[in-house]
Amino acid sequence: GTFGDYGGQYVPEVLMPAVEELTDAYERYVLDNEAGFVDDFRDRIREFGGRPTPLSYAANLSERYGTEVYLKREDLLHGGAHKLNNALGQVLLAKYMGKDRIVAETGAGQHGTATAMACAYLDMPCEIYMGRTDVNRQRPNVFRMRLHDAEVNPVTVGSGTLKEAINETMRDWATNVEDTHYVIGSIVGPHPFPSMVRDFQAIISEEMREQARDQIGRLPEAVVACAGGGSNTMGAFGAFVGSASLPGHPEGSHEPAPDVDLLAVEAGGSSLGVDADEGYAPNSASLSTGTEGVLHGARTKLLQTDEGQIVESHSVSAGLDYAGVGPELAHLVDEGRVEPVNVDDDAALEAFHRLSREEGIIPALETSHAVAYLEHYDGDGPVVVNVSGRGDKDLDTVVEESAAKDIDGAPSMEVFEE
Amino acid sequence: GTFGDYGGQYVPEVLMPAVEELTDAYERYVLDNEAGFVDDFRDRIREFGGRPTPLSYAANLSERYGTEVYLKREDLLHGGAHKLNNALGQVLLAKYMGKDRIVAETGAGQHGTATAMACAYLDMPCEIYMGRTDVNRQRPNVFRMRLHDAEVNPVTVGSGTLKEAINETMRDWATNVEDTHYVIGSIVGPHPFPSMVRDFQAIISEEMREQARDQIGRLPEAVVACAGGGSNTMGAFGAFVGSASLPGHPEGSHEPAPDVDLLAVEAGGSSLGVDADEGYAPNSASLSTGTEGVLHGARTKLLQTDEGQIVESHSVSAGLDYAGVGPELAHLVDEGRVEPVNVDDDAALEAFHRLSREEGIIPALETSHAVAYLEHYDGDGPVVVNVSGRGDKDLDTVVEESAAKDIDGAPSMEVFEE
Amino acid sequence: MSDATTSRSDLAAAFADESALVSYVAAGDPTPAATERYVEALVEGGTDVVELGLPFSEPVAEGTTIQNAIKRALDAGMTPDAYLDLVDSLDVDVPIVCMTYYNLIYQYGDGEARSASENASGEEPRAKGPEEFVAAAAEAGISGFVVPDLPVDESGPLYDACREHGLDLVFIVAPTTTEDRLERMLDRTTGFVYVQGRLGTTGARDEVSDDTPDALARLQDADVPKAVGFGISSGEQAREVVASGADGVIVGSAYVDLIADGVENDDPTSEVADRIGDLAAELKAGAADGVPEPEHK
Amino acid sequence: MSDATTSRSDLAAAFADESALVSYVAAGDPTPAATERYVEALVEGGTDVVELGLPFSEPVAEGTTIQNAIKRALDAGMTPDAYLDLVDSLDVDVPIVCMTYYNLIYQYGDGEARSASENASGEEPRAKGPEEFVAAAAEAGISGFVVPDLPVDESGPLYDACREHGLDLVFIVAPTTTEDRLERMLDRTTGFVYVQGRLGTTGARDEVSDDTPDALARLQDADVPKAVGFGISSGEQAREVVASGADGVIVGSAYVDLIADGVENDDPTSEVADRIGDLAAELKAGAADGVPEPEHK
Repeated sequence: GTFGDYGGQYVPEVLMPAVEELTDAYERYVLDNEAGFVDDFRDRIREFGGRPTPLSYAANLSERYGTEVYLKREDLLHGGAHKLNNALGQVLLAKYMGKDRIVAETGAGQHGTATAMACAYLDMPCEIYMGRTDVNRQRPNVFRMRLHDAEVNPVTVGSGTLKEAINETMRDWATNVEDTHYVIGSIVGPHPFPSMVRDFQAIISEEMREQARDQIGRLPEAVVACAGGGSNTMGAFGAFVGSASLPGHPEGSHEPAPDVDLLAVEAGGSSLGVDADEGYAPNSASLSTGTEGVLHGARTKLLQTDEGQIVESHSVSAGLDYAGVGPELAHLVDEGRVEPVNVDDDAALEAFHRLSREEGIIPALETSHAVAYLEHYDGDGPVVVNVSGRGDKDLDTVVEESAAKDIDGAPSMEVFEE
Repeated sequence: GTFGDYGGQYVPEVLMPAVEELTDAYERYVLDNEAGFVDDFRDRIREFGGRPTPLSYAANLSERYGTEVYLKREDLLHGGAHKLNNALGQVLLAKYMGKDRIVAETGAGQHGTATAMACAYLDMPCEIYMGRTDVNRQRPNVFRMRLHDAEVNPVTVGSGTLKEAINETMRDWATNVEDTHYVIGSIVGPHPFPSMVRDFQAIISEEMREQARDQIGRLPEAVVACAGGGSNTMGAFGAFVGSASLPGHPEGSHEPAPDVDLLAVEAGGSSLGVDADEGYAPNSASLSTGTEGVLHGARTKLLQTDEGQIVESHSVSAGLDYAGVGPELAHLVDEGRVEPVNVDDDAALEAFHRLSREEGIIPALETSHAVAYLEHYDGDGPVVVNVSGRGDKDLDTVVEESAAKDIDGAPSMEVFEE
Repeated sequence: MSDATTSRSDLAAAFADESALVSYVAAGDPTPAATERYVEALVEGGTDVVELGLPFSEPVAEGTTIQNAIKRALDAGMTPDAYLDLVDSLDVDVPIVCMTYYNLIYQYGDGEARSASENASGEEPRAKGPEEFVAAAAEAGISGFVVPDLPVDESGPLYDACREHGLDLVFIVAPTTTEDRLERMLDRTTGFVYVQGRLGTTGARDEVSDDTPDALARLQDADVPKAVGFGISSGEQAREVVASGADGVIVGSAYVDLIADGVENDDPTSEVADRIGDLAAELKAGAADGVPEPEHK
Repeated sequence: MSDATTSRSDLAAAFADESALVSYVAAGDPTPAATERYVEALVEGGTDVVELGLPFSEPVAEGTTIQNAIKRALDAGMTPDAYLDLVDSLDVDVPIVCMTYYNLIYQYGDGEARSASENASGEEPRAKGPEEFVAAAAEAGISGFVVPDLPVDESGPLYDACREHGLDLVFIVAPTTTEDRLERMLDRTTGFVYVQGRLGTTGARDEVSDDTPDALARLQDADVPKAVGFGISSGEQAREVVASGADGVIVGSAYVDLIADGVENDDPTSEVADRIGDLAAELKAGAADGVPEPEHK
């Protein structure tokens, strides 16, 4: 349940029996494939989700950087991001556990949408908590959740964003813990969530290894992934680290591969550091700049004040905008296995345009951080970037921000001016 | 170049040499796989596009209809619809032909986006013609095209929609015919477009056959696809009809399969028929109700007045909203091989909600027509529905129309009302 | 032109002076009565052949100017029958060529589409095809056809119908036309051959395309008159084209610009007609100036 | 409470009359001065143990009422140091329990976070952990801790620190708590055991949960006092809970509702304090009424 000093189970007692029940179910169904759970999961994520996602050679970026660049295409997973790997796994597990209701939090709405999707598919009632501010600014994702018949509960406390939504979902879970499963959206929360979410997501790196062998003939020199909470990060790193374990993987595809560099790209926002007086960090770089603490069930690296109050984080990318990070990633950074780096909002916006223009793939703003890091990558390659999601959800933000900030490489939108 | 009495090459003389050059290139590169073109195409549509797309078992719909329902998931193709199969094929062919500029028309923006995507990927300059009305109401797709660095040229003539955009693209092609390839977006236009687009799209039915064999153990009893111009339709039917031919397909996967029922679902709009006085048809059901004529390069079935003026068609789904249809489909309907049916706007909206709610898949409004037909399907199954695209682009339309028309099964959106 | 005895010899004959002016307007732009007046003005100005557009909803070969003309005509109610009535009522002594798109010609023969409601008895509809329209056009006094979306390879039925009724079928030779396509077209074109002076669509331009002399050169052995169109709008351009070896010039958008201005400014038809007549006269004079001296022949 | 000699015997002793009232308010809601006044009123009303909340930005175990109280306190600038100052300045004769979340306790010992700027010399930061805060709390006069996000299995360091400084560590027994978890908790809980009367979060309710008697029944052999919380807001409910076998009741949201009303209506602190004192008196009386007659013991 711990990763070095990180991890653990810091939740109210009322939830502990559920956490223990879940730990037991995780060990039996996921780790031991009891009742063929993992086979079922693998079948469904393939047939419903569209796995495997391709590893695309990026010819134009490769030319630009003088090194082979490959893109792992989680943007092509059903729902448009890697989120479904985890949501489908957990909702299916809840079904195996005999739970009959799902709750989940969501920030920008990607995890909520994936969960709602999985629940519609598996015929499970579903309620999503989402900050009032986020509900109002992420209308398309709210539409999608409602279309999948999920209840969407706006959270009006505080700033009405992700942190408050998580708190509120934990409160619902505490109230309905006996029949309800809480589908956490990242590799955060109390054990077994960080391990379990990693295992469901690590199907990404499992495929990456197989595809690299087939298409490149070797393992990549480096894997680059953006890191907010860290689910796509550990999805992209898990099979290389060797910590992930989902039965039924191809032989050797989860062996530790210490020669593969693993780069976690955080949101540098507008600048690094924490403004304790304002309770605000103009970034979401908890791996690079955070300090150890306890939040949302786990000990990990956090953006917090000296006293331990959690601050509001910031990123142009809503999906990276979180003050914590998965405990396993915090540990891997301390161990030196994962290198934390960060790029700022502007660099992410430029990378959004670069990938759209040069490779015909519009990345999520989260992903754009990983793409942006290629400008600084100085290894020999081949390098694989995890394209954690597609950018359709971010179009309005990018168009507005690019105009406001006069971002390099942003196309003119004057076609709309009559 | 013809399908029974349909098809042909009715284009201005200035284009005919280009059409002949294209015919030659089609025969050499596509039909004969010269220079390994088809291998290249198959590799790229797999690695960049994400093929094969899955065939998903729809457990909840199957229960509803008492028959096995499967969904062919073109919504998971890069770009969110089947459009890329064709766009990538044609842009790649243009590269093999030594062309150095691409033009294309677009209505709702799906084909334009797919073409812009393929051009960014293959590093080809690209200009898209789009009606001024469509530019204004399909902003996200215009954003996407611009992000892929395509020029978007608003067409201000007439009603400013698809028909005018096609006319204007033909004019551009006529002006720049020597170095430019026109990527037509459906199985329409002069030969070789209807055959070529079908061949690129028929990879859908080729996969469908293989997947049906693996997952169901037999060919489906019926395949259902929506029909506007008809590219996803012939994509879904091509390998069953046996007319499609793309080298490198698995053995037997393109043999005629006369026992498989092929149902083309048209947009019944608000009602059938043509209002000649107003030059308007409140539907896009040219296969079911149109009359033979010549439009955009081919003889086919059209929505037209007695005199032969083409009327404005209508559908709640922008992608089906076209007064013509591919000549091969017209022929297959006359031959009795394809059964044309139609469902109206309301039924399509209901089906949009049904699939979103019961299977966790938000379909395009085009696709929703095919899904709606399941309510009338009376065969024994298994039946495969071609999910031609995802519905993210349609969210605003659906939410507005569902509220305005009090559509059955539409979720309340009162979460937004504070 | 109430006399329906024109034949292809009329069209070829119109090029006798080697500086023929072929003038286009869209029928019914902005009204049939105006068109009648404009055609008269064109002929008074020296037009040798009137190319009268039958408006089609999808004019893919036209530039913006003529697209707008067609829209005005359709909005005002122009139909194939009204077109034929208009032709029938014209009182000019030059041949009239019908310029339109194939679907209108093709549909005219369609018993099904023309009378779907009357046809509920289930009797077999008449086959569609060009025959009926060609017959009606000949009857109304049309001398020939230009159909920009009907390349030579698809022209069999229309060609046959034109021969049967003694009408000319004029093909457009484009800058891109290959030698073997040119041969096939010259086998079928009668009356004159329409030499497309530049790539693209119709529309007035300031200069003659550099490609025009070459386009004419490869037609020098053809035994039909050669008229150059696409982009000609002034007497000087007309002169230049004829000097390059053309037997005539085809002008459309330049007239239509005058009509559009008239509509915009609400000018009286007679004033617009005068301007049109003046332009025709300028063009005809220019074309005549371009005719090479006899010793050059 | 300037005297720092309280020990766990103080807390257990507060339950001597078998109808103890444990009253919660959030420190600094809406100001430290008001809190001081409210605590006095609570004690005057009959409160046996004050549970004083140290506000944390992510109060996952609280319902809306206390969340809002915490927000008011944080917005007004409450910090762990200010909290300890406030405790130190309280002049009441009942034990004070600190109710907070683990991160605040954990960070207090963090030389790195507390003095990152002073630490530029590169010296090793002190390890984080609960020791420093527990020491400071004991010094200020705290008798024990309730930490809702610290389940027994993670409580080792805090338990050790509490033992070292003679403070009680109170665990919350939930309706869902399993037998073996209960055993582990009873091994460590001192002072009293906090019996969570219902699922969910804190917040005033109209009725006592039906599960309360069962929850108490399974604790009957435990040798610490049992106080029931979550949802109690009236004297009648207090009576009922004590009649079910509890040694005391824990009330929080009902007071906080009065404070929130006062803030909303801009009422003077003294008036709000009077209402709080009245409610405490009602609750204490109810609890006393619930004590079973001796023969029932």
